[in-house]
Amino acid sequence: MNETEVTDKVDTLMDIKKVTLRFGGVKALSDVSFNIKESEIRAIIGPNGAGKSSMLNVINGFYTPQEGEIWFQGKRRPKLKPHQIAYQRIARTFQNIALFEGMTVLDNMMTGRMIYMKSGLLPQLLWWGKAEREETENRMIVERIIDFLEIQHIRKTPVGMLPYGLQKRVELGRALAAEPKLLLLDEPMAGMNNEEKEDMCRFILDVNEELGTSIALIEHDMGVVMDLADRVVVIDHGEKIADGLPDQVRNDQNVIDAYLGVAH
Amino acid sequence: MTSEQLNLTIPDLLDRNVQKYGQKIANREKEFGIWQSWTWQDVKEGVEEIALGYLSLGIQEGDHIAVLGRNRPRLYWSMVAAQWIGAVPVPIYQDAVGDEIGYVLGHCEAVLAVAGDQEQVDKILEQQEKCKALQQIVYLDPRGLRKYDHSRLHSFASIHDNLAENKDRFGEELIRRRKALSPEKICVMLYTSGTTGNPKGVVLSHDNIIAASKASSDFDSLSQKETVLAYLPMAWVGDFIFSIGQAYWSGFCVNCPESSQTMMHDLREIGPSYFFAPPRVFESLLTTCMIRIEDAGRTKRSMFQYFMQHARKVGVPIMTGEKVSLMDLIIYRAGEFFVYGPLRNVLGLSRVRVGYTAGEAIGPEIFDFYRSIGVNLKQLYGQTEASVFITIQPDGEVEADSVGIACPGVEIKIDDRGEIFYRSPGTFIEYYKNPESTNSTKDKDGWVATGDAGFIDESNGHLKIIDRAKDVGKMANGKLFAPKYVENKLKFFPDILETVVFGNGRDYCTAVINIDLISVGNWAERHNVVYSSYQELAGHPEVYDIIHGYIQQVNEDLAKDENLSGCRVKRFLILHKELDADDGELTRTRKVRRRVVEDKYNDLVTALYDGSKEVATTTEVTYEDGRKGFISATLRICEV
Amino acid sequence: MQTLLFALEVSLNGFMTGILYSLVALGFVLIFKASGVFNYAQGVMVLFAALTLVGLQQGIVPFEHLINNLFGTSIHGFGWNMPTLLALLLTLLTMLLLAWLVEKLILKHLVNQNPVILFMATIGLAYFLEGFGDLMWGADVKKLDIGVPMGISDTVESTTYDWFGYGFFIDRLDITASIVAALLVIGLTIFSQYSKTGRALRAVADDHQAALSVGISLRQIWVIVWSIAGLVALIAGIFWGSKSGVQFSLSLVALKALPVLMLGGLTSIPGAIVGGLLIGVGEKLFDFLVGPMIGGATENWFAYVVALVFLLFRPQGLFGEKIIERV
Amino acid sequence: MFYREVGEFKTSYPQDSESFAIGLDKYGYYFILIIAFGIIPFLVNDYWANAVFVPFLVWAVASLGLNILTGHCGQISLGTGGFMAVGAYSCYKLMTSFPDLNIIFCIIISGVITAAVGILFGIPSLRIKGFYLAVATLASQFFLVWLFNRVPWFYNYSASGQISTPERSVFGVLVTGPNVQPWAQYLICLLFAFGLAWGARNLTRGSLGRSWMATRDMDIAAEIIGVNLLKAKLSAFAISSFYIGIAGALFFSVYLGAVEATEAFGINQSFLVLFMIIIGGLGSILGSFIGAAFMVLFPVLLKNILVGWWQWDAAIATHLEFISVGILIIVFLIFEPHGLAQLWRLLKQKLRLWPYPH
Repeated sequence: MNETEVTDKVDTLMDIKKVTLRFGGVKALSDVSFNIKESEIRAIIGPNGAGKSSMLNVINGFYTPQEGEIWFQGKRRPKLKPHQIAYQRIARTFQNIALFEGMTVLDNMMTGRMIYMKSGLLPQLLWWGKAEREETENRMIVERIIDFLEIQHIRKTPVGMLPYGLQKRVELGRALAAEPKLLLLDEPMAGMNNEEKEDMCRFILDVNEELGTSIALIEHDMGVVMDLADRVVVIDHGEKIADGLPDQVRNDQNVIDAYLGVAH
Repeated sequence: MTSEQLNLTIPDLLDRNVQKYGQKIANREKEFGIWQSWTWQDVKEGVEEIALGYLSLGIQEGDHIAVLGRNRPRLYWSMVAAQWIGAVPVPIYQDAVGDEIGYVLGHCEAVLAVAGDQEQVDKILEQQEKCKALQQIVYLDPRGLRKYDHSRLHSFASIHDNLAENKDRFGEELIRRRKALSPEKICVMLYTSGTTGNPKGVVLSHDNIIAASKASSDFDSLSQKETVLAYLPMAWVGDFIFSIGQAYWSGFCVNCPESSQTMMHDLREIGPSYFFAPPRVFESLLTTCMIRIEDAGRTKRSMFQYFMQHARKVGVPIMTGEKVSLMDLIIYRAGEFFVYGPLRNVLGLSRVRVGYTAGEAIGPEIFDFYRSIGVNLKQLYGQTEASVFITIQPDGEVEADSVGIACPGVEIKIDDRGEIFYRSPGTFIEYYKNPESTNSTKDKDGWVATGDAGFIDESNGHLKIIDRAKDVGKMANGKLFAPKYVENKLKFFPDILETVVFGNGRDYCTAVINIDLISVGNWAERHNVVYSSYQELAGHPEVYDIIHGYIQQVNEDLAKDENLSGCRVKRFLILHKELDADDGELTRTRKVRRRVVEDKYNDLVTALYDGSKEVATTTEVTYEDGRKGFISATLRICEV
Repeated sequence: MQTLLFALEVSLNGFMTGILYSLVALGFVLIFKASGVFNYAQGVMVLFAALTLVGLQQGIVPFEHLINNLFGTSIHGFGWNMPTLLALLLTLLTMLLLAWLVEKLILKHLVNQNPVILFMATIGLAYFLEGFGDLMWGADVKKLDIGVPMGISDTVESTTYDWFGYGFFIDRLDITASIVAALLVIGLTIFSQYSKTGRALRAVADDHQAALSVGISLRQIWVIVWSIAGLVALIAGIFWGSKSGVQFSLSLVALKALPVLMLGGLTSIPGAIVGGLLIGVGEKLFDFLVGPMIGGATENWFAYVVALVFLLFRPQGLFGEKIIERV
Repeated sequence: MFYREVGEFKTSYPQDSESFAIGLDKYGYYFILIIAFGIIPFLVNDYWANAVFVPFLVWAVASLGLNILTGHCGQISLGTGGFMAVGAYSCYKLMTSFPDLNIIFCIIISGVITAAVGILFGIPSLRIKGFYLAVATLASQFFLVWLFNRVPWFYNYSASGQISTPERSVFGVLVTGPNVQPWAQYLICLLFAFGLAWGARNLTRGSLGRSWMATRDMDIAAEIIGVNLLKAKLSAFAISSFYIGIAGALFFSVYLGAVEATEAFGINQSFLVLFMIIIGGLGSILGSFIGAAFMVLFPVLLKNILVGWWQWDAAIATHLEFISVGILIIVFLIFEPHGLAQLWRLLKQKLRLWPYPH
């Protein structure tokens, strides 16, 4: 961390300042700014291709914006590799599930603990001392998450064999395993039936309440967004067009136009 | 040796076990993927911790403490803890609906409720106005309870945290209470889901429980080495006897499954050596087994059939130690390797040394199936009022249609009306706050009326049960009418889940049938019969034909026995909905509430007798979430 | 001055080998573009084609060793030589048949499998073909001569001598080879750019779904590209065969097309051509200039190492398009 | 059918993550160990040692190595032969330059050296993927072999260009050189194979192994979770090369005794090992052994039948071997990409559920 200047807002977990992202000529995001408060649920909505996913990719460092700053926990974040950002305890799920097909549910979630695994090569080779201890300690934490998400019965099943809904749940579990400060959910309920959606909502709320995790989620189902989100930011054509409480946003003229596709 | 000389209480046994088996495992629970274990030492500490917690909540001697939740070690401990401080534990069926719980809490004036999780807590809170006495709730699983008002809610965690403080504040009190404890004091109060009216609270003393436990443990020489799986409702006397009475007497280990869904899997992992299950469990186990075998390849299936046939022939004799031809023995051993052994393995019964079934009659072929593959399954006859044990089958004297000989220490007599009476050290003290029914069931000499009709088989002195005494009626033609007897015979067919037979004071018998959705549904699949709902399947003509066939078979059986020949079923219909405890049609132990059914469906009953070919009806149903709705249907009535 | 000319001569030779590389590389590219299969067997196909040609031409009885061993007979050839043209024709047919079989027996069962799996499958195919070719025609080194002019071209030598006072040694074979190859390269390029099928191929390459939607059968395409690859292999086989005899090492030489691809970019036809020439000239020059200092025979690895180092800086190759990763 | 799992329950996580969680499997494993260590050494003769057991063990080590890289970390390599050569030649140089150094250490250090080389050639894997990488690894294959072939220092300027092992012994027992006892050869290879397999199992079930598999299954997600792809891939290359290097060292010093780079470590060896793990099972320790056993036994069998009994030319046997191997590979890739190990797993599943079908 080269800069250690502190932002004005204390309860702000992440502050995105005037972020612009280009792919060659194309502008995916043009100076978008908003913030995420400690232990709030922040929804990012907008029409397809508005740049929502790009926003998440910027937040967890998969894309590096050409302009703009990202402040995390009161510190300006330098350019980091995604795996370094993971160590800042920002975890995410993906729009189209990105689980490790070849591994069991348990191993997937244990992989989510990667940032806490520190044992060296030799102990691992001999499966002795720190390696085994570490394995057990992390297993305990993972098992609690398994219990929390009610997926005990599939613990040792290869994820490839699971139905879509459960896979989504496992992916959430993998993200939770990192005990994130900030959890990014990219359309956590896409393609789920209502029952599954209700479950997922419950889990998201529980995570937010029980663990006080801040959550930024992209979701198309307006109903869900209105129920879950504390605050909503609306992105369209890579620009922020509204930001505020769900009700305000819902009645915002720009937003309505954007969704109805009125020309700008 | 009788219980008076034993002169022990459950807490005494706990102390004794800590002395005898301190470091041996007393409880296990599958949690977080592994079997968490507690030694007797740990259990004692856990119990004391909870007891202190109770004291800190101001629980007085004689107070009632309700316990609701699935089988979990801490909930068992919380019952023993209650006894420890002279309070009375009152386990309640976890799947009971609101008002049932409300009634019990109100009736026993529980001051404290111990709840397993949020679901149970909610149910209790809903019923608050019905149970004014209730002051506190202690819960085990904090999930989702974070935002509740904690002025009257306490978590086990908080009790644990205050342990040190509670110790120095209530340490002496704890010891005083423990001293004040004595064998004739109340050990537990269990509400019997009476087949009629409100449940009655059966009060059992430490003497009762321990005497019964000792007698039965000796009978099967249960040792500290046994393992059992505690999966039956904690509110049921059986579970209390097995998981506390016998477990504490013999000092064996009680294991709790991870959840109800994983029960079968956990059963396999633990592999109990001493196993109890009501007939319906063995039934569904067998059904699922047969269904899974159905999708096996032909060769494997035929091999299975062959060996099972052989088992039916010689399995039971071999089990009871009779001589069979060498060839048969060899084939059986082969079967043991190819089928029986693996089958016991997949069923999780490989290690069962003693297995019991009770509560209602079990189908002979089901019973024999398990015995023939080498599971030592036996029957016993008992009830809450007797701390379970009345009669029991000794090894080697096992039959499907009897319930064995009188348990050690139990006397039995049968009156002229055929009703069975017993007297034993396990006999209950009283029905709580209900002297008149206490007196009506238990006379001054301590003889208790079972309400069951039966007779003793002179040949071997085994007791045979016909039916509930009050249900044994007379037909118009004066012949004996034993509906339960007929119903059981019908229910032995896997396709029939439940059935109610009518005919008291009538000219002939009729039956209302409930098909088994799993079994019949599977049949439908294999004969590609399409159906969208239970109702549609139940109404299907082919299904009617199948049931028709079963009833004919039963009628033939009945015809053989002179004084039961009147009970042959002449007309029947298949009900459009499953009888359901939530609609009050079944008890929580899934016994039919005959009267309720008769009133609720009297339109059907009349139709059954007025000779009409079909009948239209609408019924109220209750869904899981408690909402009510109506379903209506036109039911065909079938002549036999 | 002398060395410079010498170097020039060397690079000229290299240039010609390079054209052959491009030729084989082209086979790869076509298959890869159209079916996403990275055909490791291309090299062995060259060998196989050459073997078959020789075998037919010299009238070897297919599987004669096997037959002899099976029935104790002692057959050694039909005793006549097949006219070269006929032999060529039959070989071509064989290659087409091979293409068809490959589609039928392998590709069909591996549709939308992980490309790496397909790659490994082609390695299996390579093994099979190698064994099969040897079993069919015998493993001994064969001399291939179908009347392509050979030997040092005097005209070139004399003319160059007149110009620079130094005569270039250039094999006539090489000259013919490069001319034919060049023609073929041009032909294929035109074919894939302008003919309907060619456009279809590219359509498939760009987007399978789209291709299917415009009513192009993927399987036809595959058969076609594999046939073309077969043709290319045959031509390459002819020239290399005549140059250095028909033997296993042929397949290794042909393998050089792999680094060529890496260099040019898997999906680019011009890439294949340029890459081929670069490698051809490069390895000859390198061996000429640096070789002696480090023990020579650097052709074995030069191409690969160049490709490897190059990829470090430009993973998509010279002409390959940049890969943008998404989540 | 044979499984009786009732009453086998786990009360701790170490128990739960045991390699052989099921009782029967554990006993089977012990049984095999007893046979391998306690019985075979006394029976093995020169033919069996040199035709079957020693090559099997050496190749098993090699495929363990490649399986870590390809099966677990998902990076194909066609440079196995080259890396084996590195192992062999380092071992040779060590043995000749430090005559007093115990052969065991020579072999292990050869592994370490190979690991270093592996890292060097692994660097491209950070930029390039899939078969781009496969071809890149061909570079190592050709370059390394050429190196050992052309730079006399490596073969101590011997006229033949061959290297041949001097006699070395462990605890006074001769393990290399022409006069070595078959059982000694066998035992030393067995020790290495067993130790390395055990190590491989530990690595692949730990966090490092998971980082490899994550890289294999979905590298992007892996990186976002916090897997350092650079570390994951290079460590895979290093460890894989370590194994392969040791295999090379054993191959040269214990098995063959004298080798010449081009034919002993040619590209065909690279493919041989690749085939072993495809047929045996990608990402499976057991698979590495099964595959090695198969690819070693199959030719031996073929030769014995065709040449031994039917008196055919050896050449034809070789051709048939090529053909059938090629076919096998394709068949396996089409029908069971996870190889024999997977078939074994399925069979086991059936036996466990017996008499139920599934």
